Order: sequence, then structure tokens, then C-alpha cells
Amino acid sequence: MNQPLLSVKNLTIDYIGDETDFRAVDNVSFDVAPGEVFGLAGESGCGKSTIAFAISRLHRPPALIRTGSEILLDSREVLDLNPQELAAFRWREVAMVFQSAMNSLNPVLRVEAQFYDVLKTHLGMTKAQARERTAEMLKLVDINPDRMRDYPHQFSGGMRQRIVIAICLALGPKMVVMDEPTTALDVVVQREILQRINELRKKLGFSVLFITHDLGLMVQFCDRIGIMLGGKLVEQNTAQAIYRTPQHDYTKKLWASFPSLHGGVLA
Amino acid sequence: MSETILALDDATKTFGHGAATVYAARNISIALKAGRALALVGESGSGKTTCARMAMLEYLPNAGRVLFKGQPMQDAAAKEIASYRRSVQMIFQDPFASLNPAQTIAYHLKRPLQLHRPEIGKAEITATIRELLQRVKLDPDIIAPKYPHELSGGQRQRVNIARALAVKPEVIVADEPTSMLDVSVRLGVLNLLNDMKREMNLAMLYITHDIATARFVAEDIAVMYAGQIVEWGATSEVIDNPQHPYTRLLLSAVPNPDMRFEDGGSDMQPDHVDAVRSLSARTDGDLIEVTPRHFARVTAKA
Amino acid sequence: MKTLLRNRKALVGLAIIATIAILAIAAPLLTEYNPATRTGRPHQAPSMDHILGTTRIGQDVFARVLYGARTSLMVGFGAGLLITLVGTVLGIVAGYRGGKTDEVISFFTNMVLVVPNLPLLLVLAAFIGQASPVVIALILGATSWAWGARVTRAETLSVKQKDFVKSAEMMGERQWRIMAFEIFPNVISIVGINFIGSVIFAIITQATLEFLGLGDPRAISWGNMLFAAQKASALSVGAWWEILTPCFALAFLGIGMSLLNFAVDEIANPRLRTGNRLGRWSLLVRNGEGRL
Amino acid sequence: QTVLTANIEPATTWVRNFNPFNQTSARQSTLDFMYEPLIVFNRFDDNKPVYRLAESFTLADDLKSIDFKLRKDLKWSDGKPLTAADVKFTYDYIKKFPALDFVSIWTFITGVEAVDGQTVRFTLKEPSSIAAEQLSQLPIVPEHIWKDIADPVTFANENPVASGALTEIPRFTGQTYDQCRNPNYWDAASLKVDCLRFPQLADNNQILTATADGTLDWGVSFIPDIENVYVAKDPEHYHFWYSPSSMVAFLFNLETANENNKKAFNDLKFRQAMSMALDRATMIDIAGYGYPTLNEDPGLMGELYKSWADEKVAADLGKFGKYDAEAAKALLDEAGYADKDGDGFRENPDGTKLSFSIVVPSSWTDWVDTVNIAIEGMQAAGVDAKIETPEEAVWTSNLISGKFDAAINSLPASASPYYPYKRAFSVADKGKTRFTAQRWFNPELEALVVEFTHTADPAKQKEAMAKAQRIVAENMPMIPVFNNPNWYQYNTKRFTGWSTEENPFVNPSISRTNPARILHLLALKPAG
Amino acid sequence: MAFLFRRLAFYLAAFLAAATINFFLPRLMPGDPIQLMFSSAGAELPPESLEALKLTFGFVDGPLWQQYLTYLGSIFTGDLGRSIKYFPLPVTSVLGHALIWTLVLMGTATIISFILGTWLGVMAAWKRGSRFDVIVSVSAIFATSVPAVVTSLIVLFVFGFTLDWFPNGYAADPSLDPAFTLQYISSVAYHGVLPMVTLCTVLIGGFTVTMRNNMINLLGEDYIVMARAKGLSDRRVMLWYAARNALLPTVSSLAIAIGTILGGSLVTEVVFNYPGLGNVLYQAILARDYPVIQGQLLIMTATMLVANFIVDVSYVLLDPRLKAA
Ligand SMILES: Nc1ncnc2c1ncn2[C@@H]1O[C@H](COP(=O)(O)OP(=O)(O)OP(=O)(O)O)[C@@H](O)[C@H]1O
Ligand SMILES: Nc1ncnc2c1ncn2[C@@H]1O[C@H](COP(=O)(O)OP(=O)(O)OP(=O)(O)O)[C@@H](O)[C@H]1O
Ligand SMILES: [Mg+2]
Ligand SMILES: [Mg+2]
Ligand code: NI
Repeated sequence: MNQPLLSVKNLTIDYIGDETDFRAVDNVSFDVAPGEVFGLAGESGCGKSTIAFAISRLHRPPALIRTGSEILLDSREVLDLNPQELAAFRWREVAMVFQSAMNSLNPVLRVEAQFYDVLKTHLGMTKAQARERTAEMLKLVDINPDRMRDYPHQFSGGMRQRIVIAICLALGPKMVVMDEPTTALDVVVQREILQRINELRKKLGFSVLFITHDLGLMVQFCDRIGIMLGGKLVEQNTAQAIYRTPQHDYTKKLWASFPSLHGGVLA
Repeated sequence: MSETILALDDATKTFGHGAATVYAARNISIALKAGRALALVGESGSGKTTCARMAMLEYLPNAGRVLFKGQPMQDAAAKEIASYRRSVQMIFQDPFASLNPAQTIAYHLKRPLQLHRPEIGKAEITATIRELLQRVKLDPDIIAPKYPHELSGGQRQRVNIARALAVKPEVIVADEPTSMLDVSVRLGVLNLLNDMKREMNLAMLYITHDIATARFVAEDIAVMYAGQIVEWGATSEVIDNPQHPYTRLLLSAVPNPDMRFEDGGSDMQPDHVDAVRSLSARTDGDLIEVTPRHFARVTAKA
Repeated sequence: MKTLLRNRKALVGLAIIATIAILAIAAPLLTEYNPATRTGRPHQAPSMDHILGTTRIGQDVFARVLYGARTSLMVGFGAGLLITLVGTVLGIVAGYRGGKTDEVISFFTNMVLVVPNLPLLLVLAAFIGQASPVVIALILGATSWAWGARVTRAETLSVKQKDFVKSAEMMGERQWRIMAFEIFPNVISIVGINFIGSVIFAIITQATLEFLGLGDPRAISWGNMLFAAQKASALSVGAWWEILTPCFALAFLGIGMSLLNFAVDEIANPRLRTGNRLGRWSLLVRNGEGRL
Repeated sequence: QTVLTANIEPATTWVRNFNPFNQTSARQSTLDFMYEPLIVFNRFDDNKPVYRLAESFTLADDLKSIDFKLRKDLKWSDGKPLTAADVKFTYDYIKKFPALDFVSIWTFITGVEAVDGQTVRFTLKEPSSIAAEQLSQLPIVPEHIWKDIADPVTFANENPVASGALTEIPRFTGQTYDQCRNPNYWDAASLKVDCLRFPQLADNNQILTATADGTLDWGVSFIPDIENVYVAKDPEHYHFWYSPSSMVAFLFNLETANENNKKAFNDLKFRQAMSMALDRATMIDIAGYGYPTLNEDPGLMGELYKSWADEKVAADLGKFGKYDAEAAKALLDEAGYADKDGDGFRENPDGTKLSFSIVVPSSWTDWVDTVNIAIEGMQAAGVDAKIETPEEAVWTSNLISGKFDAAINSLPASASPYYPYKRAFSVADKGKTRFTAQRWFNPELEALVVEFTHTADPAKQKEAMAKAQRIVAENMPMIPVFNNPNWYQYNTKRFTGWSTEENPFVNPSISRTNPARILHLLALKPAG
Repeated sequence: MAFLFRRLAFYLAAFLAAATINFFLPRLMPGDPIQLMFSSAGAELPPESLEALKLTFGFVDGPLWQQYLTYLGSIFTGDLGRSIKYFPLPVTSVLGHALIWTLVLMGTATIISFILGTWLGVMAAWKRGSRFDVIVSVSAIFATSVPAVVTSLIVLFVFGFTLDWFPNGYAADPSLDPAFTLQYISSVAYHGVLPMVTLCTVLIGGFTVTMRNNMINLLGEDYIVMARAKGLSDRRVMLWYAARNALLPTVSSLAIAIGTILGGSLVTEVVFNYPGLGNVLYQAILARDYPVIQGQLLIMTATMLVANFIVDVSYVLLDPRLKAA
């Protein structure tokens, strides 16, 4: 493998409690190559989102990234960035789609304003320039640019999700973190969106860190997959290997719990 | 063929009025039979829950009937409703929300017994509760005194099932019973439902958006879109030989690890999807029996 | 309850209230003076004989403040209970029953909410004339339930949506049982907040009414102490002990109740809880054991 | 310009109302200062008449009519002449508008006529020796102004045309107003003060502040601990003098609805015992800061009407007016009041329960304290007395309607005991004023009171009063405890000539109830 | 829009109901103003003049329903009768005058404490757990829990009496005439300091706490996290995303707070002898000045209704989600 884009090393994250701490991520290491889709799977609460947050350094107290953890993006230590560098780093280099994209748009701001925010902060665009760029991005995700003056609640869930993705791609980031971007959507919409992302990825060449608990979907979409259990990364391999020849018991168990469309149970 | 226990007959339910009328369910006819499960699948907002609620008499259809053993239930007397309540039980989607956080598991199981099986004496209640918990493979000594938040999602859903079974129902309505559960425990719950259905000869309405689990649980399947049933028939028949474009679209969108996006898994064209949607949303046309006991809605080409 | 005791704010609040309650109960042991009678010369400054001095006509301020605590606590908790009871019942019934019942109750609730409370109470107290603490508690109960009813109703509406209520309905549970056993236990934190808030409100309002001379001056209470002190121009003649003592007593009790209020708030809404962990977090960061 | 700052009435804001007929809402500086009385009777100088608008009066021998002769060349403040026609107009006017007749003068007179430009004659309903005093209470208003006023009842008279010393209002705000010299005042030569200034003071605290910092020259307020709070601030200039004023007394409702209590209340021995149970010295000392004057006279004369007191009455019955706890108990024992059921309190001789409350307005704290001390004494004597503190308005209406057991009450000060007796013991007033609250009436006494007004001979008057006070003292319908002080503080920094304890030439109060305040004002002159 | 109409209908109904209570309440109070005046007017008023007084104040008793109808009519014509205590001023002018001062005092105090309290709440929530947060939260608790009576008395004692920095009463120096002069306005400001400080202390805690709690709840929202992920400056996230949205519920609490404010200002006005509505009401109650009490309650209720309505409207305007509904 050539030089990885993202390299997470020995990442350990605790949630500090009143008396005891909770280790949400335990010594996790993985790499994501440029243009690659890396999937993180595991059951609820195993620490997937915690990792995603750490990459953009979005954690707030009481989350604590333990000393010794490293997150390198393009060989730059993300954890050492100062506030200005961090501000510039966020969204330009790593953008993020959240678990509930439905709620990640500010309900009282027009869509346009939420684009403008990013474009102005990072590229210093004027309103007019930003509008142009917004239209461009919306077209990319199949949303009529005329609707940019609408408020989020006027869009359906799938549309909102696509808007978030459009905002994500507005600056052409090197990496997009997607934290269960489609859980709330039905399969048809889910499929539509993932296909769109796949196309864009091919066109724009960003890497994706893809988080979901749907293993079937993950195998379809990802190049490599990491399986998490209780904060630990228990298995990491190419998608096909995870599918065909799971090594860890937990991975096997996961597959065993999927009823398939055509047989009894998968695997 | 086993007897039909509960049926919706040409039931329609609307919300709002005037221009804002939403047809949550339109001319729905379904029949639940003893020992068989009917799966309702379809995208979010297609009216699945509405059907379930009508079946539960939570609200009455604006048009059409709810038939319980052939008896229309819309204007049944309170007494009949009470016996209906005892015969038709529901399992909810969210195992967190469907148990009262302020009451113990034992309480949850005790209430239906007290309400609907007065023949069970005080002393026997505890024994019955133990029995119920054991049946859903939970350890009564550990689980009964606990509060819902002390249980895992899978355990909670089992408690829900036990509660539904407590009154010895004839019909179970399960609205997405596993969608909130972790993948690893899903199958266990589905297996349990399957077993119960067989052992107790229950009629079951199984609602899901996951066609794969529908196949696992249900003998029959009905596909809904925008408040209408677009296709229904035996599960294997519908999945292997889909007739309606929306059913096909739905099947093609189901994640399939055997098909990488690169390998042609990404063949859903937006134009095609839109076309299917607008076609499926049309309200003209009828359910036509395509092959024996396999119906699909046929709409005249525009 | 355990969570309550683990909360530092709650602990301090409870300690304050307990202290006041104990002082009030043990009043006869702590002072030999009768709070109602003259036991010394007028306006004696605090001394060994009269720890907090004497009032204008020579009553012992310390004795009065101790016995006055009984009144404040009694009115506070009595009225608080009443307000909460009415508010909770109306709130749950309106929220759960919906429809006409809700419309009627909500109309009254909103109406009571838009009539300014203190002025109304003032008029009511004047109307009743020489409102004794018990009467004040009663009129507070009758006029101040609206806020509680409103929040309880709102909370009931959200609890009502929960599947477990649906489930109970489909099981054929009676309405009152659903309200009492399914809904009530789940709005208990709101009821708790309402209760503590009402107690604070009742204590403050009683003191205010009495301070304005609308209470029964025979009652031994903090509000009356303020009223008497103000009447005797205690500030102008430099008898600060007469006016500051009830002031601080009221403030102290208010703070205790408020702390409890905030604690219950935090327990009901864990997001608000800060607790110990942020301190521990900062410590760990300072020790270089981690960062963000 | 010399401006004298005074405080007459507490108020939260001044309302510009100088309608002299309005007794409740007009500014209290309206009468006397703005509308000159016909005559002022100086209570502090043997009730001698001081002639103001009138230069003399003549009472007919049969006491059935009275003539007032006005001074020559009197003028209204707008320069128009003031004549007997104005006086006649005024009395006819208030007959037409009974709402203006605040002393019900038309129940006292039957007619008024202007004999000539300077003389008016009133005919009286009954012979009265005090007609001049009665008739001097009402203001005289200018006909040329008032005849055009459609609704004199609500008329606020914002820019008064009047006859008194200070008629001009150059400045009036909600928080202060000035009342200045009448350009046409007949007695301008005597008036050395150009303006009176009245700052609005809402409560004791504010009054106290304004008094203590020397803002006020002339004050009539209760100041607690005055030696320290006021005098000590500037002993050279700040003074006070508290002369006796209205009498404060306890009373029992002889017609109370409570039958058991009624028995005791109607028992003279019970009333006398209760009187002896009252520790008046402590009341004065504690409740009154030592300011009131002791009143132990069962005949109600006290310090105030000392000159009218009959020493024999005091000698015979005086002991019932004095605090004597043991004697009180002994008298109760003797009368048969004993604690038969062992609850610690005495019952009626027939064994029925005796228990009553003394009502007192809640906001009158000094009285509340007084009642508390009274109750201590009564309870010590074994009588179950309690306190009840309704609001002032309720207290008043209960006293008037007789819905109470026992009360504390006051009788205003006056020139002679005639007024208190008339106020308190006229059966015609029953249920109309709070002064008859005790509901004790005695035809013999009433006859004596009438007799008093039917003679102008001081000796006969004194004799009537002596008889009257013996009846009162024997029956003890009221239990006097003290006389309220006549609150009065004065500041000699800017003005001198004050009425003082050493030179008490006039009632020093500036309040509306004292018409002699105009005399006081005329005596003041700028200091230095 | 339909929503607003419904509210409007409710407000009208509420107003009528409140007006009815207003009518009956004072009439049920024991003791009447005439007797009260009569008793305090002293001895020289003979009992006969009681009738004269009743005439003066128009206390001629018609049947109750007739009085009620007249009263309802008078509400809509704005003629609330004449005050008894401030006779013969019409109630409207008594209240109008007081209203100005209450607006000066309450308005300023509300604005100051709303802005300051909101700002403190925002900062405290943002710096969650910091020393700033601890200090602000604790002081807010203290401020909210101390009754207005106590606060005003202590403030008066410390700054009015002991230190003597500020006047103990009045709305302005009585020796100045009301005018738009610098001198008069600064005198108003100087006299307003203590009551203002008191009111602000009473009010600010509530605003701070509400805002802090709202903020904390909001800070967990996905769109806030997303705003941070977008690389926006902290300031912008705090103000444009969090504070703005957190303000919405605060605005609605403001309407309810008006009631508290009225109550708090009543006590403050009484303690500081400030010539505002609260003080007038208090005096009117003591004097049984029914017309003023009635007018006063009416005004207060109307104020509350208008405030609520403004909040309703602004809520709809501020929150696009509600526009659709
Ligand atoms: N603010 C917090 N304080 C304390 N514990 C937390 C906090 N946030 C998350 N956790 C805990 O950390 C663990 C990991 O959480 P995380 O959100 O990363 O899980 P996840 O894998 O994303 O789960 P899901 O699939 O449900 O989104 C969980 O057990 C959770 O309870
Ligand atoms: N109480 C209601 N009031 C108004 N509209 C409703 C109501 N309940 C459902 N609807 C509408 O009816 C339609 C069908 O809703 P329903 O809940 O039956 O869908 P569903 O298929 O169960 O969806 P999901 O998979 O999200 O649960 C939706 O458009 C929904 O918005
Ligand atoms: Mg997650
Ligand atoms: Mg559903
Ligand atoms: Ni009473």
C-alpha cells in the first residue's frame, strides 16, 4: 500500500465519568489510503462515532483522547493543530456526514446560508460567488438549485441527507467521514445516495470513512472493513475477505445473524 | 387453508382534510390466518403502521371494515372490544419506548394477566410470569424484578413478546419489532417470533422495511407504496418473481454483499427510480391476480 | 433518591433545608424566649441575652426567626403540595384525555397564566382580609397551579406518545390507571421540579404579602418580621438586626430550595449535569494524560 | 423669597386638587392656608376667638341666631371684593349640593342672610352656644367663580381664587408643590413666610429621612426614637414637642352578638376590672416610645381637658382608671368570675364561657403593640382575651356596624369635652360612626350635653360637664389608656417663632384638623 | 395564520374573563372606601356627611348586573371612572402617569437583565464546567432564589442608608420639573439605580439559567456539531447557531416572566417609593380604591396578553418551522 491518507495509531479515547472513566475506544489503529472507502462496523455503542469525532477533533469534555494516540492526515498530526490550523483543517481536509443528517442542518437557517457559512469562512467567497457554488453543488446531488432559499424542514429526509453531502463536498475535502449516513432512510433512497457518493468519489477522488452496522451494505460499498467490538478493532481486512473468510468469532456471529433474501441465513 | 382470524376489508384511512388530506392507507384488504404471518413491507411513510393501528383498533378506518372472525369491529360493544383486546396483541418497534421505565418487568407481565385472565389467582400469577419469561428464554429470577433500562434491547423485545403472549392471543401485530435492535440479536428475536407463531398457531402481521427478514418470518408478503398495496402473494413467489416495478426496485436496492457497486451493483438510474415512484403513486388501476394467489397492481400506461 | 444524594447541589440544598427544619423544630430547645411576647427592652442590639437583639417592642429576634421558620416551611410545603397536586392532576388529565377536556382545562390554565399573579394575590389577600398563613397557602394553591399544569401537560403529551402508553391502552387498561401508573411515574421529575418551584414561590409570596401588610400580623413569620421591622423604621433607627435577620433567613431558605431545584433539574435532564467529571477531566488534561 | 418646607400628609403622589369642600382628596393645605376661616378658636389659649375674615360675631341672647361681621375691604386673591354676599352664596351653595356639606351644617342652621355688605346672619335650628365654632369650620368661596361651576363635587379647583394667606400655586408636580403668598391678603403684614413647600413623602422611612436631614422645617409625623434619630443630628435647631391629643381607649361592645361575652361586657364591675388590668405605663413606654400622655381618668378628661375635670370624680372613681393587677383580680373574684372548668381562664358567674378578641387595625402597629400589652394584663387577670387585626377599612366598618367584641379606639381632641361626649354617646349616631362603637347610651348624659350648648355661661357649662363626667366615670363605657401625642417637629435653622413647650401659644400641628395652624404660620419668621 | 387567529380568539376570551373577575373581586372585598376615608378624616366629619361622601364618589348602588354592563362598556370606551384616592383624577390618568414610570423602570431593567442574563447564560454554557460557568451558575441560583423583598431591602439598607450613595425614594429629584433636560434625565437615572439594580438582580438569574440550560441542550444537537465540523469560528457557532436557536424558548419564557416582573416591580416600587403601577396598585388596595384596582388589573392583564401575543407572533416569525404549521 502506498502512503496512507489517514493514519490512526493507538487511538484510545475515554469518557471521563464522575468516578470512573469509560473507555469508548481502545487502542485502535487503521489506515485509509487516498481514494479508498474504509468501513467501520460493529454494534451500537462500540465506539464508531467516537472515532469519527476524533478525526475532526470534534470532541468536547468529558471525552479525552489519551496521550499516545496519533491521528495523521497526510502525515500531519491532527491532534497537534492549533485553533487556527484546526479551523482551516476542518471541512477543507476532512468533512463529515453525521449519524442523523436529518438533524444536522440548522432548522432556522436557509440552506443557502449553511453553504455560505462554509464558503465564506474557508474561501472568503462573497454571497454571489457562494450562491453560484451552492447551485453547482446542489446540482451534483440532484437537487434543484432553486430550492436553496428553502429551510431544511421543507425537504424530505433523503433530500436533507443529500444536501449535507453537498455541503460536505463544497470544499473538495480529501476525506469524508460518514457516520451511518443512511440509517434513517429506506433502502431505495439509501441505495440512491450511496451510489451518488460512489460516483462522486470516483470523480473527485476523496477517501471515505464509512460507518454503519449493516454489514451487507458495507461489503457492497467498501474497499476495506474494520470490525469493532467494545471499543476495540477486532478484525480488519478487505471487504471480500471479511465477507468470505471472517476470522474473528464476532465477525462470524455478525454474519450469522443476517437473514438473506434468497437463502436461510447468510454465510 | 386455515381460517382468517383478522382482516382489513377495503380499509381506507386519511389524515387531515381538504387540500391537506393524506391518504395514509387506501383500500387496503389483508387477511391474517392462524399459524401464518403476513409481512407488510414498503418504504417509510407508505402506510404500514397505519394498517397495524387499524388492525389494533387504535383508530377506525374512514371507509372499509375491520373484521374479527368475520365480525365487523367498527361499532362493536365495549365487551366485544375487551375480548378483542385480549385476542389481538401488539409488539412495538421500539423496545425502549414500549416498556414503562418506571415499572418492573414483573409489573408489565402482571397487568395483562390481571386484566384479561382473572381466572388466574394471585398465587399463580407469579408462576405464570415465570413461565412466560422462560418461554421467551429469559431467566425469570434475574429479569422479573428488574426495570426496563437495566435490560438490553434484545431482552426488552423478548419481554414485549412475553407480554403479548401473556393473554394467550390469537393475533400478534408486530410493527418493525427488530429494526431498533443490534444486528447480533435480531435473529434471535425473529426466531422466537417464528417459533411462537408455530407453537401457538398465531396469526401474525409482521411489519418491516427489510424484505429479507420478511422472508424469514412470513409466509405471505404485501408490498406497500404511498398507502396502497402494490403487490402481494406468497413470500417466495413475490421475491423470486416480482411483478410490480416498485417491488423490483425495492428488491434491487436491498444490500447484497455479493454485488459490489463496481460490479454493477450501482445500476439504479435516478430517472428510472423517479419513473417507478410516480407510476406506483397512481391510484387508478387494480390488483390483478398475476399467477395463482399472487396479485399485483396494474396501472394502465399513461 | 440515590441520584439526588450523589448530586452536590442537592446535598448542599438538602443540608440547608434540613438545618432550617431542625432549627424550626428544635426552637423550644434553642431559645427560652416566647417569640410572641416581650422579653426585653425595645430594640436591643444583639448581645448574650438576645443573640440577635430584640424587636421594636422587645421580642427576641432569634426566637421569632426560629419559630417563624415553622410558618415559612409550613406555608411553603403546604402550598407547594397543593399547587403541585392541582397542577399535576389537571396537567395529566388535560394532556392525556385531550379533546374537549384538554381545551377546557387549557383555556383555564392559560387564562390563569395571563393574569398577573402577585397583583391578583394582593387583591385576594386584601379581599380575604388578614390572611393567616393557612389561608395564604390556600389562595396560593388556588391561583398558582397554572404553570405546573402547563408543563405537566406538555410532558404528558410527550409521554402519551410513547409506545408503552399505547400498549397499555391496547391492553384495555382503564384511563385513570394509565394516568396514575403509566404516565404519572414518568412525569415525576417534572412534578418534582414543579413542587420545589412552587415551594419557593409560596415562601417568597407569603413573605411578600406579609411584608406588604396583607397577612395576619399575629402570625409569627419571616414576612411579618419584615413588615414589623419596616413599620418600626428599623433601617432608619439603625436596628439592622431586626430587618436583616429575616432577610437572611429568607435568602438562605431560598438558596437551599433553589439548589435542590437545580439538582432535580439536572437529574431530570442529565445533559445539564456537570458533576465531578469536568473537574477530573481538567486534571487529567493538566497532567498530560490526554487532550481533545 | 422665604420658603418653608412642611409635611402635612403622606402621599405617593400629589394630585392637584384644592377643592375646599372635599375633605378626603383635596390637598390638606387647602383649608385655613388657602381659605381663611371666619374665626379661629385657639384651643391653646382658653379657646379664645381670633378674628380672621370676621372682625366680630354676636350671638343672640336666645342663642338661636348669630351675626358675623366681616372685615372691611376684604379681597379675593384675584382682587375682587369679598362681601357678605359671598358668605351667603357659599351656604346656599352647599345647601344645593349636599355632597359639599362636609360638616352637615344645614342640620345645624335653618337659614342664612346677608344683612348688609359686611354682615351675615345665620338662624339656628336649636339654641347653641357654640355656633361660632361650628360655622367657622366651613370655607367661604367666591361667588363669581363658583356660581359657574357645573359640578362642584368633582371640581378640582386647580387654580384657586381664595381669601387666605397662601393662594398661589406657582409649581405643582407629583412630587412636590409650592403654595405661595396671596397678593391681596388682608393680613399680609403679619405673613413673613412667602411660600409653603410640600414634598411628597410616602412612608415613615421617607419622612424620617427628610426630617433628619433637615429638609423639613415643620413636621407632624411619628418619628421613632426621636432623640437619637432627629434631635441628636442637630440639637441646636432640631426640636420636637409632643402635647396630648386624641384619646386612646379600650371599649367593649355592649351589644355584641356573642351572648356570653355580652353578659360580662354589660357588667360594670367587669369593665372596671379590665380597666385596672391595663398596664398603661408600659403601653406608653413600649408601644408608644414614651411619647403619649397617660390618661387614667374614667371620666375621659385627662390631661387634655384638665381644666374641665371635677376633682371629686377623680377622688371617688379614679382608682378604676389606674393599673392595679391585684385589685383587678379581686374585683373579678368578687363579681363572681372564676375559672370553674380549669382551663386557666375565668368564666362568667353563670359558668358560661367568656372569651373575646380585641380588634385593632393591622397596620397601626403602635396600637397593635398596645393591645398586646393590654392582653398580657387581661390574661394575667385570668380573662381570655385575644387580639384580632383586620385591615383598617374592615376595622372601621366593623366598629360602625357593631360586629366585634372589644376594640381599641380613639376620640379626637377638641376644645372642650363637649365634642368627645357628643361624638361617643349620642344615640342618634349609633351605627353611623366608629365613635359610638361601644354602644353605651345614657339619656341623662345626652341631656347634659345639650344643656352645655344651650348656655353661654361658663360656670353653667362647667357644672354640666361635672355632672356628665361623673355619669361617664361611674359607668366606664370606655377605658382610656393614654392620649396620643400631637406629633410636631420643628427646625429653627431657617424659621423662628414656633409654638413650643415653653411658649405654647397655639396648637403646633400643621395638620388639617387644626385650624389654628394659620395662626402658627403667621407667627413664624425667617431666622437671623 | 389560523394559529394566530386561534390565539387571538383565546386572548379575547381570556381578557373578558379577567375583566369579569376584575369586576367582582373588589366588590367582594370587605370594608369600603368611604368608611375608610370617613374614619381617617377624623372627628370633624359628622356622621351625616357620610351620605355626602357617597354622593361625591358616585357610590349609588344600581343592581349588580347593571353595574357590570356599564363596566364592560367602560372598558371598551377606555373610561375607567374616577379614582377615589386621587379624586377627582380619572383612573386612566392616574395609571397613565404611573405607567410611564413603570415602563422606565421595568422596561430598562428587563432589557438590561435580559441581554446581560442571556449573554451570561450563553457564555456559561459554552464554557461549561469552567470557573466562569461555576461562578455564573452559582450566582444565578443565588439571584433567583432571594425574594425581591429581601433584595430590595438589603440594597436599600446598604446603598441607600448605610453608604448613602443613592436616594431612598422618588423617581426624580422633587425639586426639578419634568422636562427633557439633561439635568432631569440624569436625575431620573440616578434615582432609578437602586430599584433597577434590585429588579435586575431578581430577573437576571432566571434569564441566565434558562439560556444556559437551553444552550446546553442545544449544544448536543447535531447541527451544532456540524457547524463546528465545518470549521466555523467558535464565536460564530456560539452566536449564530447555538445562541440564536436557544433564544427562541427564552423569548417565550419572557412573556411569562412579565408576570414575575410585574410582581417583582411591585415590591421594588413599594420599597423604593417609586411612583409606578405597582405602587399605585398597592396604595389603591389599601385605600379600597376600586376603580383604580380594576383599571390596574385590567391594564396588567392586557399587558400580559399583548406580551404573549407578541411572543406568539415573533415566534412564528423567528422559527421557520412554525410558519408551515
Ligand atoms: N458524552 C459521553 N459521555 C459518556 N459516555 C459516552 C458519551 N458519548 C458516548 N459515550 C459512550 O461511548 C460509547 C461509544 O459511543 P459511540 O457513540 O462512539 O458508539 P457508536 O459505535 O457510534 O454507536 P451507535 O451505532 O449507536 O452510533 C458508548 O457506550 C456510549 O455510551
Ligand atoms: N396521526 C397522523 N396524523 C397525520 N398523518 C399521519 C398520522 N399517522 C400517519 N400519518 C401519515 O400517514 C402516512 C403513513 O404513515 P405510517 O406511519 O403508516 O407509515 P409507515 O409505513 O409505518 O412508515 P415507517 O416505516 O416510517 O414507520 C405518512 O405519510 C404519515 O405522515
Ligand atoms: Mg454512532
Ligand atoms: Mg411505521
Ligand atoms: Ni379577621
